[in-house]
Amino acid sequence: MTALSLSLVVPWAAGLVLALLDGRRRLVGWVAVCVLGANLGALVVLAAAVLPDDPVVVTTGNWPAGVGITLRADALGVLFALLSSLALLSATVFEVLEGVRERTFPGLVVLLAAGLTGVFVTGDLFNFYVFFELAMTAGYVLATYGGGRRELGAALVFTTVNLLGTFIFLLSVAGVYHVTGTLEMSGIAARMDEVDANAAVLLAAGFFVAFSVKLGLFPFHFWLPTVYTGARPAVAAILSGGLANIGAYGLLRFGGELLPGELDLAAGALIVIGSASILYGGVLAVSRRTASEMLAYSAIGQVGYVLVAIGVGGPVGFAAAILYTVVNALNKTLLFLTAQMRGALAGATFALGALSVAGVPPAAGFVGKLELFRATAGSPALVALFVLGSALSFVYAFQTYQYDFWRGERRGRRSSAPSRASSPRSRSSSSRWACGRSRCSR
Amino acid sequence: MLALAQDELKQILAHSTISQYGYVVTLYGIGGATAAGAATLYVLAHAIAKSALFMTAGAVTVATGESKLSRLGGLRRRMPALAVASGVAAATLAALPLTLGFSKDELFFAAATEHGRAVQLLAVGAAALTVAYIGRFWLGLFTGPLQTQPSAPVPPLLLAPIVVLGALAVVGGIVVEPFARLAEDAAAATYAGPLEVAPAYHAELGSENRMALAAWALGALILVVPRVRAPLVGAFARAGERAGPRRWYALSLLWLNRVSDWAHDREVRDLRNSIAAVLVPAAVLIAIALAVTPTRGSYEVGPVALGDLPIIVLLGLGALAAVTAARDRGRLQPVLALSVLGFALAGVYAMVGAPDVALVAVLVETVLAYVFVGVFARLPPATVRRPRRRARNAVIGAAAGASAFAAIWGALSRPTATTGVAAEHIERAPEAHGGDVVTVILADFRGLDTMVEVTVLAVAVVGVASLLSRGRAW
Amino acid sequence: MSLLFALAAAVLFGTGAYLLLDRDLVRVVFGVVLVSQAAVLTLVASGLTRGAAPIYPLSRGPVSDPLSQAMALTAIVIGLAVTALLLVLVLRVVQAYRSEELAEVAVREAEREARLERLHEREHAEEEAAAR
Amino acid sequence: MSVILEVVCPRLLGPAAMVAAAIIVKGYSDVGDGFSAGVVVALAVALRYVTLGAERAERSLPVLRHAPVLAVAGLLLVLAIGFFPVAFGEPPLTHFPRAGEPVVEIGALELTTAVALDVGIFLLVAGALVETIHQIARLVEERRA
Repeated sequence: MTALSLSLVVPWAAGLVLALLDGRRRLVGWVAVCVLGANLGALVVLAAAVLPDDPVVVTTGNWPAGVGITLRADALGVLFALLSSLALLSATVFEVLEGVRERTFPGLVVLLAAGLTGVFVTGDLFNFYVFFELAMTAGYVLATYGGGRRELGAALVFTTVNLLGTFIFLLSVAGVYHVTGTLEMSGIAARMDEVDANAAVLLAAGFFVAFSVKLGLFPFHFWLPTVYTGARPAVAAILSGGLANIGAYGLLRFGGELLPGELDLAAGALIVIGSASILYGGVLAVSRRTASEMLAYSAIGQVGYVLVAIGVGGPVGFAAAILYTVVNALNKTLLFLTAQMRGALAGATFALGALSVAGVPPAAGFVGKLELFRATAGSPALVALFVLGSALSFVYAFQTYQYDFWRGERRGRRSSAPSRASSPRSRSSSSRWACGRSRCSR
Repeated sequence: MLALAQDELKQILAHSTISQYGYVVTLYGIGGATAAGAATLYVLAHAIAKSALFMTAGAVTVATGESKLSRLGGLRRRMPALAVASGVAAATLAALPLTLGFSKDELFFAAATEHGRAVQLLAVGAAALTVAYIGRFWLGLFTGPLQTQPSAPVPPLLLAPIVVLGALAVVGGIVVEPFARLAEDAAAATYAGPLEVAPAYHAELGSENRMALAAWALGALILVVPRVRAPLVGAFARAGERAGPRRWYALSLLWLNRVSDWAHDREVRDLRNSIAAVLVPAAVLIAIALAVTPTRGSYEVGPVALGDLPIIVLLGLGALAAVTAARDRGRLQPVLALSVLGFALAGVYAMVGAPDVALVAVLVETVLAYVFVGVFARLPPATVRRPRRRARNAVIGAAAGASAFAAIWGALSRPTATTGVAAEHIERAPEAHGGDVVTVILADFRGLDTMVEVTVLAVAVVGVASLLSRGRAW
Repeated sequence: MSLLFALAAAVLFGTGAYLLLDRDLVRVVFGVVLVSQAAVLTLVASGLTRGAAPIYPLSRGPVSDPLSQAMALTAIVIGLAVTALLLVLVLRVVQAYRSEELAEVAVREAEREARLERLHEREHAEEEAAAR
Repeated sequence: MSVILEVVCPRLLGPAAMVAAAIIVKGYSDVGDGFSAGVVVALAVALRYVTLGAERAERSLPVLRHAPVLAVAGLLLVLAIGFFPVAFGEPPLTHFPRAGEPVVEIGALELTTAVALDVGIFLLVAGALVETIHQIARLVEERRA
């Protein structure tokens, strides 16, 4: 219980104080990093308690469950919380190293961490909504980070589309409260069986739309490339590696736990939408020449796999979906951060992330793909789809890698051709950070 | 198979990848438990080996500046570690014994044997070719006379993963355990009951050694005896010139890029279409949901009493104000209409026994009007141009409204759950020393919600300050 | 009654959606206000037990659902927060692009992207030439 | 009209503060809570801004300059009240005195930690909204300048 409370209250309080300070100062940035580290630490302690035993359940104010708000940290939630915290931490370290440009950045990231942690450890529907809004609002402000035209335009699209999504979510929350009379998730799950099919399916559709918008699944994805390419790399990493997890988590939590019957009913539709996402994202990513744009489309394709796995369902399908989400979030964080850098280390890291996206071992992405293959082994069509998707991701990942990094190497070689003794790599690696800072030749 | 004729390092590997994925598809095509297991293992082994080889190609290119096989060679002495590591990887791909690759081919052959002689022959042929092109890749790189002097040592950062991968291939083990454990636990949380997510693969040796031997022998033959290789490759290359897979491959890549570009050009990127792309599919989903579920008896008008007339009037006024706000193209008039809407709704809330909500609605409406008017001072006046695509927007808006109507009415038609927690809230309010149950809920029962809610307000204000004065609060 | 509340909420949502699709960015903000009002109305309607205000001492007879009111209050506040934020964001976008017309913002973005694309194509061609 | 505004509006702050205090005190047994109290105060401040202009309003009432700090202090108070029970092994948001225990009463006000929570919310809302009003007012004045 203490770890659970600490993981919430530490970033929450610290974020507010940080928001008052000038975040451009290095010290403030590092304090934010420490707070995020503390958050991660508390979550690790929590995970250590949750994973072997039962979930940690606390109801606020000593009231009976349902009257008070139930906070429930189970394996699924803690896993997602850890993952998001890690993504935020790495993005912040990256940005602090590069030099923070706006006063409010560190405070907002830390508050975003508080909101995300809350989303993943709450066991109450409306509490989920408010934490969700906290994380999203911090995200809206962060999307403007940098303050240039591109960032503002991207932030506008991000904010408006996602606001629409959250209001649709709120409408569904109201409906669920009306038909079940409770807000506590386990209570809802128990009472949902008695609700007749029509209302339940309509509410489920509302939740699905809301989370699909967050995830950027195929028909709902149009905001995503604009935003991910328009935002600064650290922010893109935060949005895709941290905030987007809400979508996958929501589909798993709401589909798997609250509305399992509706999920079964919609399995076919989920698989179709997921497949469309895989193909669409993969095909569009192929001809993109800038790394961030490729990554944006790749993100659309990658969440398609998650959706297909959820649609396949069953323990194996769910495990595959979870695993794939974890791997995908890590990949995206890594790639968005390294895509703007140059040099051997950045290149190698990017290659590693790209391998992971393509599902090549020992990169983690392979494990995710393997699970997917296991989950869908029964259906040749899906396996063929996955093979095709993998091939596409292989093509686009390496095309971008070649364009961005090998070209960089060659360019470095040409410019230092007269003195062959001085290795081009040492040159580029020494200018690695300097180059990353100036947004590299874009 | 085209890999044999290629000179560019990465092209060799790329072609080989295609053929290897071909194996996997073949395996799934063969079907059955053996084949499925084999396919999994194949993906695994191939991926380890192939990434090691790709990195080898990268490392060699980085070190020498050359990427053509014919201009490379004899690097064995210069890069011993690389040679050994990538040799192991190549051996894996070629399915030599003592590597992970051996068992993968073993299974492949086993699966093929189940399906008769023709498949068997095909399998042997394919495996032989693999041996040949991988052998050519490795031998060409590391043996023979030194062709191009490496200008720099292989960077350890590039070398390390290759060595690790090579070691991995030899051990034949994989590092999925922690991940699998994590996934197991997490999946068990959403799913009642334990499950097993251990990646299992079968490494037992079958009686297919003869096929393997044949494949190696054939492969080595192709590799070592140029006279065998030359006509084979030559024929293939000639075929390739005309209609062969080489051109087909390049064409397909080109075509893929074209399709991709085409789709990208047609993709909508602006805000309006992004929103339409949420609303329209949502409406379609709702419509599908309505179509597939029985609706008989699930919609109710609900009781209406004469005393409800003021509520009905206010709701009507609100709807009218909303329509006015949508129709008027000025700046201040819509804000006025929105205020009317806000006050009308506040009246409704007051009448249905929600005075707290009514009070806050009025207050918030006033603050919002202040913000709107303040921001309008800096906005250019509205253009009165007639908008294009007004009809389209109206249709989408109507569809969104209709689907919202169906969903909301559907939910509201259910009788209120009589055993809801609200009853317990009312009952327990005195225990929390409070009289106004709504306030008690906000400050006590569900105080956490309120805490988050005011934090959202704080974050939004931080955002306003950040946007208007670069984060300076005062 | 449930029909009427649903109808009113749907009208708000529909007009909100219509405004969200407008080219004028300020009207998009109006749309968000309307959609959020629709959500609040639905929240209140979801607890529509049609009784007295839930304030002690309780009158006899039915009492309104306090929980849905609490949720509606929270939703109103959050609606205010995000609307103010969005409005200021729109102001900054209008100032940055010197246009409140969405279409123009989109056109400028497209132009910028096309420029970037051409630049990359050219760079790539140069690379190819240099490699040969 | 404008004379009335100039004379009346600045003097509204006192009554508004009174109303806000009343709302908080009565909040637990009647309509209203910390949030509405905060908005009432902020609206009175807004009136001052409108009539006096940002410059004069802030000079005449220096406490306004500390609105952001006030807001954060309020939220920290809220967090402290919400989470301090954890230190004693109780779940978060446990309020004292607990159900059934006697309460110190000052008139209509019952002293519980929940009231302190409400005060924190009041501070935050008032501070945050005043900050918004300040930003908007500055925006308008820049245009006039």
